[in-house]
Amino acid sequence: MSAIERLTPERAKAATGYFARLARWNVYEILFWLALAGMYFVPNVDLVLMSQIFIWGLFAMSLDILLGYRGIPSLGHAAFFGVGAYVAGYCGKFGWTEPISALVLAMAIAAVVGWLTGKLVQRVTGVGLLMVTLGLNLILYDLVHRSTDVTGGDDGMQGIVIAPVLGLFRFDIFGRTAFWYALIIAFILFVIARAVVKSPFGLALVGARENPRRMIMLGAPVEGDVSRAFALGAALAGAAGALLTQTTQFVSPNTLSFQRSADVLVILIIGGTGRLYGGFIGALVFLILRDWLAAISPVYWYFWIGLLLVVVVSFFRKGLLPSLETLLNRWKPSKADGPTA
Amino acid sequence: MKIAMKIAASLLVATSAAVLSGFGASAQETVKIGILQSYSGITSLGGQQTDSTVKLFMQKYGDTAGGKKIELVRRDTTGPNPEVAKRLVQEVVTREKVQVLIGPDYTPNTLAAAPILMEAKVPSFVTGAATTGIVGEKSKYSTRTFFAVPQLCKPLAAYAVKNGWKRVFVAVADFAPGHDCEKYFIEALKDASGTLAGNLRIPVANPEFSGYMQRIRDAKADALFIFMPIGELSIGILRAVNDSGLKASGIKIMGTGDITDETYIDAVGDAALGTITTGIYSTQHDSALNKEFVKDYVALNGAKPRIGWGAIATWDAMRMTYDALNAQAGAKFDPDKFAAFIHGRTFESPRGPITIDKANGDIVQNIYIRRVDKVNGVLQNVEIESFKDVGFK
Amino acid sequence: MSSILTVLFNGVAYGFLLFIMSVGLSVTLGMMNFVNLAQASFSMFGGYVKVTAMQSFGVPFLASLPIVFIVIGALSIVVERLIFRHFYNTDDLTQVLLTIGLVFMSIAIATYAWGGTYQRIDMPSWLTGQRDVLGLTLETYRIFLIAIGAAMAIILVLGLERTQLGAMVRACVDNRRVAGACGLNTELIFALTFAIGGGLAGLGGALSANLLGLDPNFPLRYLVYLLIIVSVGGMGTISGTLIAGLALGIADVMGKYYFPQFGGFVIYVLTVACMLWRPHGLLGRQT
Amino acid sequence: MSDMVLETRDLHMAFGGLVIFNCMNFALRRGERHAIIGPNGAGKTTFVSLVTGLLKPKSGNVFFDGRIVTNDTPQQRVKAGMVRTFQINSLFKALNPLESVVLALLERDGKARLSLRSVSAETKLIDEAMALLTQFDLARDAYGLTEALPYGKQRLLEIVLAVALQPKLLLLDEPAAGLSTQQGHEVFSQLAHLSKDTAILFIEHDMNLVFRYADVVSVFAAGALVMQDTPENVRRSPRVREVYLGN
Repeated sequence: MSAIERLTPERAKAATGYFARLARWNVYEILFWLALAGMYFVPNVDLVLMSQIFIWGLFAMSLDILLGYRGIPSLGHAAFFGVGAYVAGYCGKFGWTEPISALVLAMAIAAVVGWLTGKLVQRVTGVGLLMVTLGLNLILYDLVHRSTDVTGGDDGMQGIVIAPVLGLFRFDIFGRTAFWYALIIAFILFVIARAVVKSPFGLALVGARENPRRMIMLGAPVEGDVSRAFALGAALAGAAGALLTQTTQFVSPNTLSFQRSADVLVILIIGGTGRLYGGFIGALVFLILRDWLAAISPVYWYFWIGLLLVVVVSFFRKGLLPSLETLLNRWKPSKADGPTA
Repeated sequence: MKIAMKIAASLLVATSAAVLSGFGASAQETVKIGILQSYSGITSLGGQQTDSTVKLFMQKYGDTAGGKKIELVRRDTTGPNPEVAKRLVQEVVTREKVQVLIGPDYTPNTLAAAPILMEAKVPSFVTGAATTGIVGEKSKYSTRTFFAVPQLCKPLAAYAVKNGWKRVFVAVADFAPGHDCEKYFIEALKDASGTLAGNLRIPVANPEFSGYMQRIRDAKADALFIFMPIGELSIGILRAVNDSGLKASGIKIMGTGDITDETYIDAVGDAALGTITTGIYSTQHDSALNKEFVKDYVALNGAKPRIGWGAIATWDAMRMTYDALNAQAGAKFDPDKFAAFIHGRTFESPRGPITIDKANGDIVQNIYIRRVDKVNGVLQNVEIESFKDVGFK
Repeated sequence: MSSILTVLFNGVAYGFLLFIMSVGLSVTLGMMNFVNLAQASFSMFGGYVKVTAMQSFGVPFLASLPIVFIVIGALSIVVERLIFRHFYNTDDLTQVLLTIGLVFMSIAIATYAWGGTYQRIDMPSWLTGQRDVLGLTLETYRIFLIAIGAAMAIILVLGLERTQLGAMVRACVDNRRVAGACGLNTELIFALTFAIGGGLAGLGGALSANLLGLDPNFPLRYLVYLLIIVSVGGMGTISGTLIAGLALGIADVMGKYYFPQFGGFVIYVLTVACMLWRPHGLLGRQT
Repeated sequence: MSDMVLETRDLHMAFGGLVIFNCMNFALRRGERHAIIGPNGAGKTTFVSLVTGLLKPKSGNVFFDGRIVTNDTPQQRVKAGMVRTFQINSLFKALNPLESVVLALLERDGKARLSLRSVSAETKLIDEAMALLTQFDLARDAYGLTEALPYGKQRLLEIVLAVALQPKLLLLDEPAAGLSTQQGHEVFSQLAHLSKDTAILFIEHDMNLVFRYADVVSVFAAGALVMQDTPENVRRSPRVREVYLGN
């Protein structure tokens, strides 16, 4: 056996450097966001579609916190989206028309709902978890859908007024304000989510995803962390919901539907989990293709979307983004191995 | 040679005249009509019917109106999905520069799109949404060619009481239109001095009716009034009413025409026989205009899928679009004049006479009481009585 | 009193219907540990095969059922050989995504082949109407459902849970290599299990289409119910699926009769409560 | 304060009808290196799970550091200073050894809570993690994939994760399982360097390791404590031989 080595200062510095490098922005990330912003200047681009892509991307990213980082597959994530959407709707209906503060309120309430959900399900795993989240989603949908007097029910909520952003930019029919508002909010929340997953909490989430039993034996509050992850994921999903309400000035039970829960899962898995960007990539691919397919083949676009899913899982098992990374790494094999946390 | 010269010269004159008067390079201006219906999945029949009707109309009346060439822009709302519908409306209005819109379908889609159409001044036709008050002051460019919920729900109360079915049980789908209909029907029932034997709200995702059937049976009513959305819920409840023996027990089954819609009444089968419904249109309607419409429609699109209300709503929307464009022939398209021309109009439609309310753009029309009968071996809604010029409130 | 008994009877019949619809999924998900949401599509195709056999070829109702089982079973084998077998070792979410993709494709295929509207379904006259049994007036078709559901339950519990075949399937799923080394033909056993699961799903569609309506959207509309029944019952147990189907069926019908104001809530609330209480289902192994 | 760090009194445990322990009384001194041996099925792992709280006893009590912890959650026991490793490696596949150890330290200090600060801000803990890895000869592997580590190194990492928590009592379930004799000795010699504040309770089959590194040996058989004595006495005991070889 070798003699016991001493910790050298270089080694300690390298270790800190390693974590610092993980947290640092790389050039691809910056390019990605610049490209999204640059979409505005592409001639004849569908700005409204782009704003909805940002919203779906943010929504899928919020699920990534739970699924990608903590390994909790939620089949009812639209519940949080819907809570945010309805809170923003009520704000706009009852005179709180300023969008940014309403968005923050929507996030806060969605976070509370998420935290409570986390409390409820923190001991449940696997199929039980899927079915509980699905069931809660269906119950909430049913409640909103039936309570016509309170929510407007199936017809949607009428009379939502959203004031211009910062008092300057009203939501125009060309979707210009919607584009920038959705992009900037999504970006700010992405930066926050990114910081969280690179923080000690993010490391703890991945640890619990990889090996919950070991985390317990490290004394980690894994159950509390489930609630916190749910609160965070729900807050971000709520923000996405509020963005949708504010950019469309409308909210209907559709925001809470199981279909939406399934779609967001599909989007995230297409893009790739555990990277935060997967949701945005998935939303870009899924929504643009769906819009395009629905335009060229209105009756049978389901077939092509289905085929897309089959192709993605057949040839890009872990989603598009990880496959892309593998490809990039093949070009430059010198890249230091780093985990995804 | 001379003729060719003449043609060339006149073309030149016409072109320069057009350029000078600011019409653009083309002699013939185009009008873009957006068609926003659902083409996918369960709701695809709506889009299919709209397309068939538009095709028929343009085959019959040509692709120009008021000297303007009609160009269609189609989009799929994918069903009641306001997020998509509103985006598509924005898209066709801002990028495709659509000037007239047929759709979007469904109440939430219509409500979500209304502010855009108002701001962009795009006249639109509501061909598939029935909630009250969705046309009117908030969307003065909108015109409804479909129906409003009270139109169908109220007359049946008076009809039932008149026929001696005084105790009525009310079963509606548990969602906003159902709640509306329940309210209107019960009000009308009280006005007609009938009594409510009980009421039920049935969830919209519901494969099992037997518990409800037993409850209705226990109430010992004279008649059962049903309001269900188009689709499996209507099929399910009519079959349940039949299979459970409720119908055989002598209770009268009635409802709004959605439950016996021609597009799927064959799937209900003989269980539908004898059902009394209110409707705005039946292919059995006895008029020359209707007979011609049905004959032409079947000749062009085939007998299946059968003609439903969406077809007639689209047909009348096309009719008014052409009339309004003809009225402003030779002038630049003016949405205000377009809407003003339509609002307040009365004309004969294949369904019977209709009037578009001047102030609201909503529809006033005859409501027919129909009974499901077999006509030449096919289940049909046969009109047995009519209420004239029923309002939309 | 008679109305309570009638309601109870209807609940039991509905429970058997839920069982018949979901047992196919129970076989593939429970025994093969493969999340095959496309079972709902197999159900739909089962319905269409029945309708086509009866209307276009004049096959009687009872005779159409074995045809459905065979045709859909064969279809399952084809799909299993072509697609599913490449996904045995992937995680649940990948299987979900794959099979939901197949569901979407099946919807478009059904629309293309049979049109977008609801199918006309004619039942033979001996299965319609009501019959008087012990002083109660009961729906004939529901009596039939209970009989056929009970027969299926007995055959499956005895045939799959308590026999060599069931043990072999479980052995193959638990450890393919060891099972192979013991002389079991894992490929064949997997394909057969899929055929049985698919055939059962097809039967479920054929038997329920007249009550539930049959159109291309069938799989998406009833998928949630299938998932609920199978997970509440517990993975890998056919008797669990039966118990869950009966419990939820009775609760649903009773709930609608006694507390109609709660609407469709009952089934969802029960599901959530049950999964919180026993996350692996009523009869599932709680680990 | 008692000088026993761990005691169990009248511990009773059964799975279904199968009784695992009836009346298990056990004690362990501070700083002691204590081995549990016994044939398969003697209840050794079950005992560790009962002590650490992964299982709940039917009756009886567990005392840790002079306090009843029978109803404490595993996390509370860890926080109180009772840490275990698993018989089968139980590591974080997607994290490299450095991240794993940093995570353990963050959890020890309760610093893994919601925040926006990058892990790299915790320089002290990172240094400590690196020091631990260095001490256990894992520094060279700090950035590699945990999965790709040779088995012996994974075993060491398993122990580092436990040691990182600075436990008062370290429970090791067959730390040398799957290791060569030489690797086993390496693991135990590392453990021997640990401070005397840490008591070690280990289950081990390799008698060479047991007799070389343990201060006290307990012999379990069929759910009962057959003998508890010094390694020499245990080695000589005919009863122990009987336990292993049967009658």
